[in-house]
This record gives sequence, C-alpha cells and structure tokens, in this order.
Amino acid sequence: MSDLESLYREVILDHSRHPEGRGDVSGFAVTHHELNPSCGDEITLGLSVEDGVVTELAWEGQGCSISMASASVMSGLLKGADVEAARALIDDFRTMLRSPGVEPPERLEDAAAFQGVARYVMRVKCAMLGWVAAEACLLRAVG
Amino acid sequence: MSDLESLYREVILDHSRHPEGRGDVSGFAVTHHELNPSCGDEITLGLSVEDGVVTELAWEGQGCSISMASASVMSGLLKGADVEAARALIDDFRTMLRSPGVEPPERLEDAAAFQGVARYVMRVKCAMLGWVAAEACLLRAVG
Amino acid sequence: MNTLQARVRDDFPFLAAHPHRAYLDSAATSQRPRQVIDAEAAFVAADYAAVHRGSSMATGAATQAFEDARARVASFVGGAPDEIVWAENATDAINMVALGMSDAALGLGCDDARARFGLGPGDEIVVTEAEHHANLIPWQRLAARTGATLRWAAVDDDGLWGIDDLAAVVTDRTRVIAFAHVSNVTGLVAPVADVVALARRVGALTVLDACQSVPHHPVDFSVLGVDFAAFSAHKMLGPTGIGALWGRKDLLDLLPPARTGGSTITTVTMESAQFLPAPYRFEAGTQPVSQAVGFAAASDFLREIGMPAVAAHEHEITGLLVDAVAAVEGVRLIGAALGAERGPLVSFVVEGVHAHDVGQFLDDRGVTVRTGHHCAQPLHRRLGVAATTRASAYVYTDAEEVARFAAALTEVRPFFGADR
Amino acid sequence: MNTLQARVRDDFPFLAAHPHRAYLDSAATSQRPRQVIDAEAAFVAADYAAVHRGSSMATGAATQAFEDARARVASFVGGAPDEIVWAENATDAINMVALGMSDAALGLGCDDARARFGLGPGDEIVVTEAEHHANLIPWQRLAARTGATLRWAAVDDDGLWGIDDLAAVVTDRTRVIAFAHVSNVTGLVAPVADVVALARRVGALTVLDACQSVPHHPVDFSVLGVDFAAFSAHKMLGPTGIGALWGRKDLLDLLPPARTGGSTITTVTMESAQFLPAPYRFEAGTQPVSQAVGFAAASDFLREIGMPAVAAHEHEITGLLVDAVAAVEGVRLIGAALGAERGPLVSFVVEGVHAHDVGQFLDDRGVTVRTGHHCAQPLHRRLGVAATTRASAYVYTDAEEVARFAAALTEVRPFFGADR
Ligand SMILES: Cc1ncc(COP(=O)(O)O)c(C=O)c1O
Ligand SMILES: Cc1ncc(COP(=O)(O)O)c(C=O)c1O
Repeated sequence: MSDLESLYREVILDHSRHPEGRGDVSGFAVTHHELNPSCGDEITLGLSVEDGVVTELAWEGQGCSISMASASVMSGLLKGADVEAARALIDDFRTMLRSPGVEPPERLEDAAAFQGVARYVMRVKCAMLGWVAAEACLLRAVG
Repeated sequence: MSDLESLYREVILDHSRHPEGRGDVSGFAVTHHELNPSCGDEITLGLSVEDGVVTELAWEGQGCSISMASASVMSGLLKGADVEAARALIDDFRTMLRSPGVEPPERLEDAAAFQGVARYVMRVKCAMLGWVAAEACLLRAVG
Repeated sequence: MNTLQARVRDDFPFLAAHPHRAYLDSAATSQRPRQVIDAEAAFVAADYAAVHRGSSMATGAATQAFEDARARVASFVGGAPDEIVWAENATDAINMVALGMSDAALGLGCDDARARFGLGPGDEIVVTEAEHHANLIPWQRLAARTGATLRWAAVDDDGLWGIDDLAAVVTDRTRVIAFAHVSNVTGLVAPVADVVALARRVGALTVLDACQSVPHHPVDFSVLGVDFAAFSAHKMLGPTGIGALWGRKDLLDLLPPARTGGSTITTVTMESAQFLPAPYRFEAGTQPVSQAVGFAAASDFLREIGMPAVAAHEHEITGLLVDAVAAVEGVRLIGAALGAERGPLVSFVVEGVHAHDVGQFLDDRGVTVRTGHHCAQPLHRRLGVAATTRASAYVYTDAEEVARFAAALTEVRPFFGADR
Repeated sequence: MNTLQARVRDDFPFLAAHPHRAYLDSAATSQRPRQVIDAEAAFVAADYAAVHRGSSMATGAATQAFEDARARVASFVGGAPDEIVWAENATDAINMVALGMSDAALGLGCDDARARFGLGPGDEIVVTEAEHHANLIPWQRLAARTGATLRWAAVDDDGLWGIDDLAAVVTDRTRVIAFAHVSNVTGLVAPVADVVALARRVGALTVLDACQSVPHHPVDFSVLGVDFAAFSAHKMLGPTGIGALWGRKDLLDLLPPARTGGSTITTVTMESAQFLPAPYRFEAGTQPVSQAVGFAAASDFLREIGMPAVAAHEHEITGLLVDAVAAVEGVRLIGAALGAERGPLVSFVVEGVHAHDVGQFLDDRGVTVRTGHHCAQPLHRRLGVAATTRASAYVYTDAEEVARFAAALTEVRPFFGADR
C-alpha cells in the first residue's frame, strides 16, 4: 500500500462521498462550531445527551475528504455511546493521530482507517475537526 | 606613521586642545545647528557675509577631537575668504574625505591634516560637522 | 531558455536535495541560491558587528555592507537608497504605512503629516476585493482607528477587476488606493498607470503591493508613479526575515514612524523624541543586517540573469501551466480569461475534490503546490469556493516539472472517484 | 572556566577571522557560532518551504522545524511555546505591546481588551530614566496616543536606581511599569521581584526589557512574575532579524495585534477580520523562519554550556573589566558602586578625551568597544556626558582580551595629551 493509499483508505473515500450523520443541527440544545483557519474547513456539530448517553448527533460542514469522512465515521461511533466511552474514543483517536506507526485499539473500528494520517502532520487537524467539536459539545452538555 | 597617527596628526590634536573660532554665536544674523545623531556631537555656527566676503565667523559645540579640530581649522580658512572660495574649500574638503589616498589640493592648508580621516568611514561625519554647518549658513546668507 | 534554467537550477541546494520533486510553490516563498546563502554566511563569519552605532572599524565595515545592500536593492526597483526602508516582510512594510497614517491622524507627526496622511470620518480608503489579507486588514484597521470608510473595487465571477471597477468606487473623498501589482490568486496584472492617473485626479495616495511583481519582471517604482510599494526578499530568492518598503522620499520623511526605538532618532528626552529623516526613522532597533546582505545578493543574482530574461522564461512556463490546467476535464482555472498574460501561477478548482485532497495527491506524486485561501478569503468567497489549489513558477522552474504536474493532475479526479 | 571559554571560542568563525582583535561589543550584538550558522544553512538547503500554509509535506517539515524552534526558545526562558511571539527584534516586541495597548484604547480589541489594556487621560505609564530608547519611546508614543501620562523613576548621579525611586512615582493610576532587567549602560540588575510586587499592589502590568539578561544568566519569566518580556536573538549568539515577545498567555490572547496580515486570522470579510489566539495573532506575514531555526540553535548552544556556567564565566570577566577601568587614573566608571555585581559590561568616561576618540584609539589597538549614548540619551544627559565608552563581554570573552583592553586604556590619556 502506498503512503497515499494508506492515507486515503477506501473506507475514508467512501465516507467522504456518503457521509453519515450529516444533517440539520438547528434543533440541538448543544452545538459547537469548529474552524481550521489554515484551510477554511469547518464543521458545526450538535448532540444530545440523555442519562449519560449520546442519544442524537448531527453535523454540517465543508472541508476535505479527511475532515468530512472523519466526522462521518465519528458519528457512527459516538451515537449511542455513553459519555465516558465517547470521551475515551476521542482520546484514542487523538492518540492514534499523534503516534505514527502504533497500532490503534480495536474499539476505534472504522476510525482506525485514519491511522495513516499520523504521518501527515498538516492533516492531523483535518482529521480532528469533528472530534474536537464533539469534545466541546460534551463538555458543554455534561461539564 | 601608524594609521592612528595619520588620523590624529599633531596639528589636529593641537587644534582640538586650543580651538580657533570658538565663541558666542548669539550675535550673528545667520546661524546653523548641526547634529551628528549617531554620536551626539553638535555644533552651532554663525557667520556674517559682507560684500561677498565672510567677515565674521564663530562656533559653539561639543564633540570628539576630530569634529572640534576640524571646526577650528575651518574657522581660520573661511574667515576673510570670499563666498566662492569658501564654497570651493568646503567642496575640496568633502572630496578629500571621500577619496582615501588622494593628495589634497594645497589651498586646504592645515585642513589637509584631515586626509587620514578618509580611511575611517565612521569618522567622516565628525570631520564634516562644522563644514556642513558653514555650508548651510552660506546658503542662508547669500542663497 | 532551457540553458538559462539549467544553469540556474544548479545554484539551488534545495533543488539538488529534492531531485524528484517539482517545487511549484514559489509564489508563497522561493528557494535561495547558494550565492545568497554564501554571501550571508561570509558576512557573518568575517564582517559582522553593530551597524550605525559607535565608531569602530568593525562597525564601519558592517555599516558599509549594510548600506551597500540597501543601495543595490534600491537600484533593483528603480529607487534611491534613502527611499528603501527595511521591514520584517512585505506585510510589515504595508503596516508601516497604515500605522504611520494612524499616528498622523492622531497628531503624532507634524502638522504637514496630519494634512497629508491624517484620515478622518468621511475620508475613504479604497482597495480591491482580490487583495491579500496583508493589503486588506491593515486598511480595515486604519479605517477603524480614524473613522474613515473602507471601500473596494468588486471583482467579477472569475476574480478579475479592471480600472472601471476601481473608478466606480473612487471619489473626491478617496485618500488612499491600495492594490496588488499582481494577484497571488488570479495572476491578474493591475493596470498601474490607470490607477495612478485616477488617484492623482482625486489627490489620493497609491500603495502598491508588489510582492508578486518585483520577483518576476522588471519593475521601476519611480516610473510606475506610485507613492509607496512593498515587497519581500523571501519571494525573490532572498532570506526570510526581511522585506522592504519603497516610498517617495518626501512622503517617507513626513510619515510618522509607528514602531519606535533606538537608531531612529536625533534627540530624545524623557518627554519626547525627534526622529531622523527616512529611511532611519522607521528602522527601530537592530536591523536584519545579515539578511540585508542576503537580500542584496538575491537582487544581484536576478540582475545578472536579467529581469527581462526571467520574465521571458516565466512567460513560457506560465503558458505550459495554463495549458496543463485547461487540459483536464472538470478542472476550473481561476481567471481563465487572462490566458498566459498573468503572473507565473495558476489557481484552480477540481470539481468534486477538495483542494486539500488535490494538494495531498499532487504532493504524493512529487509535486509541491499550495492549497487553501492563499490569504485571500474575500476573493475565495466571491469565487464561491473555500479553497483553491495553486501551482506557481519561478526562474528555476522547468518544463519537465510542469509536465509532471500536468500528468499528476489528470489522475486526481479518478483517484477520488470524482469522475464517476 | 578557561577550558570552557577555550572550547567555546573555537566555535566562532568571526573570532578565528580576527585573531588579533578583542571583540568587546557583545552588549550591542554578539557573534554567531558555526552551530547557529550551520543549522540555518542546513534548514535552508533541505527543508525550507512555506510554513503554516497549505498541506504539502514540504510545508509540514518546515512548519515542524519552525514550531520546534519556538518550543526550544520558549523553554529557554521558562515559557510555554504559545507564550512566545516572534518579532523582528526586541524593539519590535516592546512595540507590539505598546501599539497593541494603543489599539485596545481605541476599541480595536474586545471589551475585555479595552478594560485590561486601554489607557486614557489620568492613567500613568512608568519607566526609569535609565531605559534604552527601545523601552522609552514606544511608551511616550502610547501616552501621546491615549492621553495617559508618562512618569519615570529618577536615577542618581551615577545612573543607578532602586525600588524606592520607582515606588516614589508609582500610584494607583499606574497601569504599566516598563523597565530593563539589566541596564545596557550601567549594568544595573533591576530588583524584579520588588517591582513585580509593587506593580501587583496597584494592578499595573509589568513589561520587562530582557535584552541584556536572557543572554547572560538563567532567566525564567514565569518565576519572575512579569507580564511581558522582550529579547533579541542577535544578542545571544543567534541571527539578526528575529527577537521574541514572551507574554502571559491570557494577556497575549487579549492584546489586539497592531501589525496585521496573513496567517493571523480565522475569518476575514471585506469589512473586518477575526484574529487567532496568540502567538499567531501577532505573526503577520511570512515569518523569519530560518532565523527561528538559528535562534533555537543559539539557545541550544547556550543550554549545552549551561547558563549558570555562562554567568559564572562572565562574572569573572566582569571583575577583570571593572578592575581594568578602576586602575586608570582619570577614568570614571559609570555605576562604580555596583562593583562586579552587574551585567558583563563597563561604561566609562575618560577625562579630557571624547568617547569617540577613546573608541578610535582602542580600535587601533585591536580592541572593539562601543562609543556613544548607547540609545540612552536621557541617562547620559543625567550623567552629564554626551557619550561614554563601553566594553562588554560574553561567553567567548577571555582574560587575555580584557588584559589587552586594560593595557590600551592606560595609553589613551597620554596619547591625547589629556594627562598633562
Ligand atoms: C537594554 C536594551 N534594550 C533594548 C535593546 C534593543 O534591542 P534590539 O536592537 O535587538 O531591538 C537593546 C540593544 O540594543 C538593549 O541593550
Ligand atoms: C500579493 C501578496 N501580498 C502580500 C503578501 C505577504 O508577503 P509576506 O508574507 O512576505 O509579508 C504575499 C505573500 O504571501 C502576497 O502574495
């Protein structure tokens, strides 16, 4: 697998073409807007927490395939997760992006496809965009 | 003769210790203040022109031996000179300071002692201080 | 042409270190030839000392090298030495003018300075919608400080503007017109003579952002007739850390210095300071001395090749770049109407593929390009895109590099499945 | 000690190029070791590209080198990476604070910025009479822009001040206290802890001019407790063209950027711009990228020797310098009361001989010193002299050089006949 193919795994390209969780965020009590000023990529994420579980999640945004696919994969992972687990997943994802060559934990599932991003420092922020927004929403929702 | 001795000719040291022309400038119709901002040396020169001749000249100031001696030597040369000759002397002096190694014209008399300054770019301004003030006064006095 | 560029390429250590890479990002920053690196290193190793301070021989030698560098850079742009002010970069140079005008309005200069530069409510500053942030935000801030109004020439759907677009917003209240000589996104070459004529008619000052012109073709500011101009060394084979403001001497002498400190003054008391004439009034603190030596070496390097030869070479390369982009289906060239009559760059949008992904793909194919808004967000907003991809050339760019770019570009949409 | 300095001297091409010269002007600017020259040259030859722009690998490598440099310089002064803002020099760094405060007063920042930084009539800015022009004029200008009043701690006949002199002018209206950590003329080390305590009592900000401290002894700004501090690379073995502003992160994030342009922003419209948090909000345009790499190499070089060892070596040399000046009849040492407890420099007046002539004589004897007002005219006026001569040392200065200086100094008055 070439470097480029390890960056743009098929699952990433698929998610970027058919993003999950994309939708109207205006109805959410908690939303967060995250911008990557160096490239203009942006995302607005909304989520609901009930009884310690992320019950609903949606996002709007525009950006490169990495940032869009990453938000899409994340949506599937976080929806239905309890808050602790969601936070742990966000940490795992961040750790993976900072650790080129280290095998990611299995619970990251499809998100492990972003492993190749770690070798591209300038793209780490793209991959993190949605996750940072989710982190901010969780903080707002449950403190 | 060492470089230093060619810079500080005996005549220069003499003039700096016993300056000619130093005196009150408050009575002159035309005066000019000249400052070398890089070192703080300054001179205020006054002169009178009658019938195309520099009849009176005096200066006040403080500075290094080069600037003070140069003003002193200049005083002797310009006093009594007609305006054309005074201007020519100023030009000669400036040319000498810009032409290291070139023999200066005889009419510069004692001012030729400043020949060695040409090799010290940072001191050229010192040597010119009084002469620039005189030039400005002449311009003011006769246009 | 090819002989020029083959001879030139050998002088660039960076190109030698990356033989399999096409560096097509010179509009962002250029590489330095060994002549520049060596000139700076030699100066540092043998002649470095404080400049314009004290009277030692070491200071004398360093000061001479520093002022000699100023004279060489000045003559490169048709200026006199005392019309060149060193700045940190071109952005800093533009800010010097805008911040100086702010201080003039506040009465920190003399009365003449206030009359010439002091804006107030009702006065207008004019820019274009295509400006780099460096030539936009400083004017927004000047307007905010003084109560003046910022107006702008609108660009068309393709990011281009003409003298009529500018004339439409210039009035008798226009006090400054600031515009880029060459756009870093569209490559548009501004009609400088027309703008200057327009400005003179209404008594406005002209400030030229010459970042993308001075490196690429012969420029003589005194002939262009503008009042101020800014450019950067790092875009013309020189070091980072230095740029220059060129200005008409009478205006520079009048403009209050916003950044103040040592070496800018004649007399300082605890209460106030008197400033030297230009350029020294603006050069506060220890200057980028060895960078000035490198900057001058870069201008010598270009002068030796000859700016007409540089422009001719780049014109040929630009034609190849335009052709490369035009050849690919689903790729939109920004400012297509300009053809090859543009600065040596092409910005484009690949349908269905975000610019970052385009850039990443090309990078993987050994082609360095720039992606993003290129510090021109308003222009990109007007173009209806968040980001474009830009390929840009310089004197060392060769046809083979453009061919590599062209080949890689054809693969982008298929790779991302955007052609399906 | 001697082994330290012998080992160190070999690293300086300038010293090798001038084996018969004693370079005693490091307080003005220092020489660069080959480690610094080489680090910058290697970066330029292999890794140079645009920083923080675009997504290419080249950009990534250059950005990493640039940010890594920031982290190393930050840790050298006890700061976090995002507390370090690159500037053109220390003068620029001080101006960033003063100009940012001007903009805060004009409402160009947020409301919090105006509350924290916005001065007005009745507010007071306090400096000392001993300041370098770089830490005086920017505050004069801030006062002029805002209507605030500039006050100053008076120095004694020998140019020295103590905390009581400062306390005498600090009031409840004091909003800023700006002072040098170490004076570049007297060598006085300021009582930083006392000043910080005083400032906190009245709620004033502290701005430390650390130009002459950071190069010479261990400095940790977070421990010192000041709010802002400025220093320059070229005084600490690094390149010209770069300095740094250190600041408390919460304050930096609040301070409006006076110099604006590309890379400082989040969103820009034609009407206005939103700025990034610190440090990026202040870094407009292409930064001194290769100089940052050189700056970090310089800090590594010093760290490797160890700042306590640097300070110990310089303390010994300072003792020799003080003795050399004290030994000559008719020579007045400025700040004599400090003895060797001072920055590594001695400024002095030779009775009957103008400083320029002193400097010239020493220069001829192979000793480079600095003459003039050292950008401190008010202090010199207070000392009753137009100019002084200053000899200053650094890590590479050896006892033999001081001996040469001492010997030459004894000859000055006889040569000019001032002893008769
Ligand atoms: C005490 C002090 N402050 C400020 C400066 C200004 O530093 P720079 O010229 O690097 O801006 C200097 C050096 O000249 C200095 O010694
Ligand atoms: C048109 C234009 N203006 C201004 C700038 C800013 O130049 P610098 O970053 O050297 O200050 C650039 C380059 O980025 C540019 O292309």
